[in-house]
Amino acid sequence: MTNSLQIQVVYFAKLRELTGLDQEAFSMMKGSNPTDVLESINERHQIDIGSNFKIAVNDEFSDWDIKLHDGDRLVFIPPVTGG
Amino acid sequence: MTNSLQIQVVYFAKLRELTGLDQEAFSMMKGSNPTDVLESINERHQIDIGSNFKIAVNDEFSDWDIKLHDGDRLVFIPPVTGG
Amino acid sequence: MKEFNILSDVISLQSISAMVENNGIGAQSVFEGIVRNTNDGHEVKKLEYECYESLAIKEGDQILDEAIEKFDLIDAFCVHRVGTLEIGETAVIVVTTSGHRDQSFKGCRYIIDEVKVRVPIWKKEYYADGETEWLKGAG
Amino acid sequence: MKEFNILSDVISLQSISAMVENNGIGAQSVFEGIVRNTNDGHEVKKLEYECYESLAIKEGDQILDEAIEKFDLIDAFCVHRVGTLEIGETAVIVVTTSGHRDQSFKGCRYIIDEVKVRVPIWKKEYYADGETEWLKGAG
Repeated sequence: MTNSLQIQVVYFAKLRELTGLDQEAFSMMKGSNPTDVLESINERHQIDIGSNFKIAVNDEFSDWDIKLHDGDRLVFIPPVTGG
Repeated sequence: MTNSLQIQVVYFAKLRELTGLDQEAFSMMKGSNPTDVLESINERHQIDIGSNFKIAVNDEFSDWDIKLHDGDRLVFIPPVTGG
Repeated sequence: MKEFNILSDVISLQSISAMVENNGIGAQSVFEGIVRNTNDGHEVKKLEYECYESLAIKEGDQILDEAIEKFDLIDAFCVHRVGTLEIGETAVIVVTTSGHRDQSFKGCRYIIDEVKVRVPIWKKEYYADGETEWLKGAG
Repeated sequence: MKEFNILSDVISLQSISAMVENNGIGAQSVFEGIVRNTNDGHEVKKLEYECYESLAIKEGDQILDEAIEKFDLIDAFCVHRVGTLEIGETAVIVVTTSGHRDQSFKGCRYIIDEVKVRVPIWKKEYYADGETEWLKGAG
């Protein structure tokens, strides 16, 4: 039994350019939620992801305060500008 | 100098079927207007052209009370149903 | 540019005059009116459209001018078919282009709405039971 | 039927799945979003669209379902292009069919409005002065 979760974060568009990465792994404490991951990203890359982002967990829109599970795949979604 | 006007009336759609004609000539008194021609049509063909028709004189929408001129070409326009 | 046309052959988007190339176009709206198999509860077999052509083209062009002016359109086209149409065939096509989508949508809707009440074209329906009727319209 | 698609090649009306033949169709509305040469006063040279595809298709299909339900549509299709687009190229196409025109117009407008704020697709503009920018969106 470990006390940590392995979370995969995938980056698109401006976030991909800001981090210089397509994706990366974060090791989070059990009980962490997407907000916690966001703080880890901001800290690691010294950036400030805006609060108007949406969050997807395993390709479904999600809330910011759900408990994450080991192996979850997160995408932080900047305001969309398609069409 | 004659006291009459030769007016050509062209029929479309339901009016063409009601009169059985594509067009016909009416000899009208000087000073006649489209309303007078309408009455002549109703009388000659024993029909009753509705009051919701529009009138075109020489391929322009017109008022019902304008004075007609010799050789004018009239079209009584049933409510349109294109599209 | 603008152009209103009456055609007696099958119509499609290719019946619309070539668009003038314009790099400011950001939106294009198209509407097609199609012959359907029912109207007001009657089973329709086919339609016949008749047109007072010279006035129809004048009035149609006037409607396109109004739409261009009101909605700042770049191009506006409309073609209406006449003669006998079968179920599934296209009776009328409207195309509008503009900088932004709100304009092309509103211009396209304006044109078809006005064409349907102002342009002298009349529709006769042929029903499954053998009856026929010139539709009464909104007037 | 309905289908939302993401394509990286040039798109046109032929990119839309063949319509199911339906004799009840009386109206078809089409919207095309096209790359224009200016945005917000900047001269644009080209665009790049990037997409989170698996979620985009789910969300796009969800929007089509909503439009069909709200506006009693017969068919609803949307295709969005990704990758590099030049001025004058089509970025997105929406097609709706219905019994009457009010439905196809409103359904078509609903779909493009929702796609533009809900489907995870992002646009980067390349300007004449060499600068580039990921647009900020409405969020």
